[in-house]
Amino acid sequence: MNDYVVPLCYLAASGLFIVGLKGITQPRTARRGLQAAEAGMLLAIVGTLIQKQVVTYTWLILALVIGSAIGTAMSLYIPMTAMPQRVALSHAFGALAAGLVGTAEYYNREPHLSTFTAGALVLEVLLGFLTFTGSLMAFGKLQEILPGRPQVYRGQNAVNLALLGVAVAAGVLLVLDPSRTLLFPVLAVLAAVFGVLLVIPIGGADMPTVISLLNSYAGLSGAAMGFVLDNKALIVAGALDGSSGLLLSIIMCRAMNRSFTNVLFGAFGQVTAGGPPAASEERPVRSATPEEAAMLMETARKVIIVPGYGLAVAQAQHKIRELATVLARNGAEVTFAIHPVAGRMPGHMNVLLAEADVPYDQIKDMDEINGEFTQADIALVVGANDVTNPAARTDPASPIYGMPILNVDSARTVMVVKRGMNPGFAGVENELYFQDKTLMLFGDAKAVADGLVRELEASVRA
Amino acid sequence: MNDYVVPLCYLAASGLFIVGLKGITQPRTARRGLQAAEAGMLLAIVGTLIQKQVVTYTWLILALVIGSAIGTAMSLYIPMTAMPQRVALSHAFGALAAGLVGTAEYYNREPHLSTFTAGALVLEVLLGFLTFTGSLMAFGKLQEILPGRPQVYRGQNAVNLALLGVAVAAGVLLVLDPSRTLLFPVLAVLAAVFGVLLVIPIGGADMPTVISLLNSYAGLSGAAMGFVLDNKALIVAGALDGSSGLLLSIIMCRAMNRSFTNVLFGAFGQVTAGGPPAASEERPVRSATPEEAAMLMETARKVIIVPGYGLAVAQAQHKIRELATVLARNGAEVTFAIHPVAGRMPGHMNVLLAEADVPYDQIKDMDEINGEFTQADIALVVGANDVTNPAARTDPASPIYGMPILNVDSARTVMVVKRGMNPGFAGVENELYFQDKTLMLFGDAKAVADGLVRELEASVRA
Amino acid sequence: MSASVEAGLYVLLLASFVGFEVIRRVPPLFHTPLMSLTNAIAGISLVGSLVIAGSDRGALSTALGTIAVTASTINVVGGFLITDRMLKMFRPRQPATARGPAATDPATTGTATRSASAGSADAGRPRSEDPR
Amino acid sequence: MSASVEAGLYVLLLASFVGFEVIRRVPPLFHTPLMSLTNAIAGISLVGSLVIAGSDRGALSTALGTIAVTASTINVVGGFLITDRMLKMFRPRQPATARGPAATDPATTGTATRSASAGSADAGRPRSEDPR
Ligand SMILES: NC(=O)c1ccc[n+]([C@@H]2O[C@H](COP(=O)([O-])OP(=O)(O)OC[C@H]3O[C@@H](n4cnc5c(N)ncnc54)[C@H](OP(=O)(O)O)[C@@H]3O)[C@@H](O)[C@H]2O)c1
Ligand SMILES: NC(=O)c1ccc[n+]([C@@H]2O[C@H](COP(=O)([O-])OP(=O)(O)OC[C@H]3O[C@@H](n4cnc5c(N)ncnc54)[C@H](OP(=O)(O)O)[C@@H]3O)[C@@H](O)[C@H]2O)c1
Repeated sequence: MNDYVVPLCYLAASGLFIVGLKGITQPRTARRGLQAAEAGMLLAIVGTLIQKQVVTYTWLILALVIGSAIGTAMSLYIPMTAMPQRVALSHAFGALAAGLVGTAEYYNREPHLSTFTAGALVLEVLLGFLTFTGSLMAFGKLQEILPGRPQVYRGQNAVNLALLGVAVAAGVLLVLDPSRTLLFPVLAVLAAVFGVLLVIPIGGADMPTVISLLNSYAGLSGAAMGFVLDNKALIVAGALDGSSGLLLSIIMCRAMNRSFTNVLFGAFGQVTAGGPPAASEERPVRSATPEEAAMLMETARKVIIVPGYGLAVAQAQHKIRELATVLARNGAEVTFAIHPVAGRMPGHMNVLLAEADVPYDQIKDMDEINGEFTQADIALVVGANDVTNPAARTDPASPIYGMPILNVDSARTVMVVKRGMNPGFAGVENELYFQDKTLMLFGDAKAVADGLVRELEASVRA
Repeated sequence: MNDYVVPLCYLAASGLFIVGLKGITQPRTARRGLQAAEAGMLLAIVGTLIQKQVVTYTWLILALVIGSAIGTAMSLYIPMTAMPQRVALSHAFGALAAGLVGTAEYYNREPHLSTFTAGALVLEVLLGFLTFTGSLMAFGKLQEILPGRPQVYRGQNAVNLALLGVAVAAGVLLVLDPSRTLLFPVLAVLAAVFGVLLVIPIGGADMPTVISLLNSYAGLSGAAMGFVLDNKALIVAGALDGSSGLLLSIIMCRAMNRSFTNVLFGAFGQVTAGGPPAASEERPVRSATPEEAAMLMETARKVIIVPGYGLAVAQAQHKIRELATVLARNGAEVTFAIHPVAGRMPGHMNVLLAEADVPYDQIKDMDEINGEFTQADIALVVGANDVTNPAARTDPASPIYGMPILNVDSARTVMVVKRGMNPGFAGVENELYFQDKTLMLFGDAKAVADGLVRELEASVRA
Repeated sequence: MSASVEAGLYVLLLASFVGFEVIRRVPPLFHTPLMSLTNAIAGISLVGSLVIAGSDRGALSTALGTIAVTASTINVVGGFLITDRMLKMFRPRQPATARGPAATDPATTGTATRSASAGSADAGRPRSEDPR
Repeated sequence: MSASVEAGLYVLLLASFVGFEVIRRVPPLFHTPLMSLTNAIAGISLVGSLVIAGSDRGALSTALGTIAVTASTINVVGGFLITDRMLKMFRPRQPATARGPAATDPATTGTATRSASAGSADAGRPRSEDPR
């Protein structure tokens, strides 16, 4: 009977995973989709546990319990601002599992591997260990355990490529004759080392693109595992995971106006060539206190809030939501404008604002809102920088030239909340700050927002 | 080597078919998509011909040549107005091929059939022959070889269901023991008879929905053939064909506000219960000559043309395009408004207008244009009826109540071109014709359009 | 369940998902060409027919196979050709084509195109100016 | 080419098409939950790990398998839980929630919601009327 039940479990799981992804294309169906995917996973696990091959359960149960505990703890206590790190870490876990399964399979089946299976196995192990260490490095940089700045040295590209070359050569030799057992550890270790070296030269802020790319590698590795184990559900899940990672990195590249090749191969070089932190001569800017800003805000009818990475750093989402509520109570129409690469992860700002209870129909994407800035009395930029830089439109010499930006400079008044005059991720100065219509509100985003809320409430009460 | 080449040909063909369908989602890529699908087909055929199993080529070549000749002739000389018939006929051919292949396979492999394969084979043959005769009947009705009116008699449903029951029972017995060779012809013949009986009670005008449904059956039959022959490319193509048919019938149902179940199972009954041709007392309508109508048109700034089935009957698309050109030259903005079920096939009007060189960005779908009728000076309804009937909005007793319609009655003036006061496909009277703002231009659509063009050109010259 | 049946079910499931996702994005504009294109694609049953007709398994197989090959070929060739014929007809707005009655008069043609797309902008243009 | 490899390639091809078609329709709003959901789904590698850890093929397999099961389980459980946590946070516009500072005052809450959604319609409402 298992002959039918097990394959049908896997088939149903594959279908449910797709249904799950389809669900998440719409707010209305998102949670139902999640439940479908969960049901699929349950089916797949039950289907596996009733297989005849599975004989000892001790270690299994232990591992399942420990894994569930860690997974639960991680997902319940992690702050939303740390999502990029969490994603990096989970890719590391997934890739580790793929690499280890590949290793075990190799030693179990080594003399009887067909050429194709050996090829899939080598790919699985190569991508698995590479993604494992690469994602760990990305995690370290994002969590600031490791230095976030790119670590660059002369000849780095040559060294990395040579290493990858050796790893691939070992892989090819293994495929040609899988019994060369000595080569297997070489392959695994080189892949792991290459993963580290691949990420070393990349700045912390460029991590999201790299993470997405590693995501698609992890997916590919999972699909390869599916070929090795002849399990179609693994291939389906791997393909879904892989295409998601690939698509998101394409979306990020487009929104940063960088070519896809630049990310695929440019990651070998110094991607964050953003230049030295722009040793600019002191130029005057208009700055204002929260009190002055609040006075202007009192009379505003239309306010567009533009959140950026600084909002996440300051964990200011709740305060900003409060500010929006006060402004709305004051008679203003408040909208949030989100640039596709605001923050450090696709959808980063959306999750933060959702966490702070901002309804999602008050949040608009760049394309939707860009026409509305001309009617806005105030564009309030909170910890965003590059995504508002007019140089992207006007200055062909700027590293971000051509990147689509939010037209905050069309608003009547622009207010910018940031701590100082430091540049954003791209390391370029922002002309916006020197315009006449711009007011700088210096300070930590949370503190400034708090001040604004206080002032507004006080004046209303008065 | 063929071990690799043949499967890879099929695999590539499957991918190219999907690329082809993706192409046709956008005007810009449609023809490239078609070429991809053609390349896929070529690969698949070449892959098949180099297989070791294929030993005698005489009959093959003969059949290929004859088939190509007929196919070429049919597609080059068929008028665009006859597309519904053509589609019906091609489903018949496809289903016939599936049925015949199934038959041949059965007699070749009969003692060694596994249960599952036998099941797939029975499904293939059942659906194949059913779709073959059903589609031929649909063709006959559309081509008016057969009477278009529904042929209904008492107990029809019971007879049809009994017949289907016997066919299914024969199929089940065959699956349980494939060696019951006597049952096979019974199955095939009953399926063919059922296909005829299925379509007999359905009116000619309801054919499009039935054709789409038969399309999805043909797809399913092809997919079953894929299981029988263990050819994955056939499964892919069958699934694509099947989902296309299913989706189009769903779209048609929605646009007619009929439930999907009504089509799936209602086809057994008298679907066109549209009632007797509404023996209406003579009510006054305002009618006008082309001369009078042309005078009104001269001063119009915005004209929306609503084509319907009558345009196809009259083959008036070229004349109407000429009329649009003259109106545009006269200073009017001319748009075509297309209801999703205008005509007798999804996209029917679009093809006719495209044939007459109307650019597709001058053609708008119902949802796009419905808001614009209020600004229109003239809504010119050419051979359309049900899709403009306000009863769909206002009269819960009407058989078309709830069907979304084009808001022609919001235009300043409505002109309706039709031959008399006959109702449209749904058989209901149209209140639109009795409104004060409506002018009837009685006559064949082509003749009336010609008259309008002449009058307009004459007055311009004068 | 035999491995090939299992694989077939995966292919069926996934291809149906692909079909639905892709085809729901086909605009009504192309619904008729879509029908003829899927029809041509379904003509891939030709490959099944070819094997039956060509593998010399007796008169019945050859006869049935030959008819099936003919029928499928009609669909493949006819389906692709007519789709092509239809797609060629779809054109975006552009300077009026040579078939228009006034095509020989470039001024008229230009005006017609402009007024059609510019809408009411120049709709009030006095008719006396008409180049005819 | 072995039948299982061939079938695997079909599954890979079709699943990739499905993935691209579906995921490109995910709105930016849900890009972060999408990442954690695909991550959880990819945790299906758990089934591979389970077989290795549980089929008693020697200490190495069991050890590697156990680590792999732990890692995959973290992804599956953690991925689904955090996706759920995130999706729960996304809400459409509605009467301000209980967490708002002014939630105890129904009049104020109503006003805030209305003015936020009605836009400039009542933006000119004199402030003296404010229920506070
Ligand atoms: N979202 C993605 O998927 C993604 C992916 C890859 C790359 N990126 C890149 O990341 C950048 C995102 O642009 P962005 O505008 O969101 O951010 P940004 O350009 O990096 O600027 C962030 C700004 O926030 C300010 N800030 C930092 N901490 C703050 C605090 N506690 N309080 C107030 N302000 C604070 C910083 O200025 P001070 O230090 O002066 O305060 C900085 O100028 C883009 O360049 C994009 O290309 C994003
Ligand atoms: N498109 C699809 O996919 C599809 C599918 C299934 C069903 N249908 C049904 O088909 C109907 C389509 O609506 P429709 O408005 O396009 O057509 P309709 O309601 O069938 O009306 C067509 C009208 O054209 C007139 N006509 C016929 N020949 C003419 C000629 N030579 N010159 C001028 N007028 C002529 C007829 O009136 P006279 O006889 O008085 O001239 C008739 O009133 C809907 O009810 C729809 O539900 C469509």
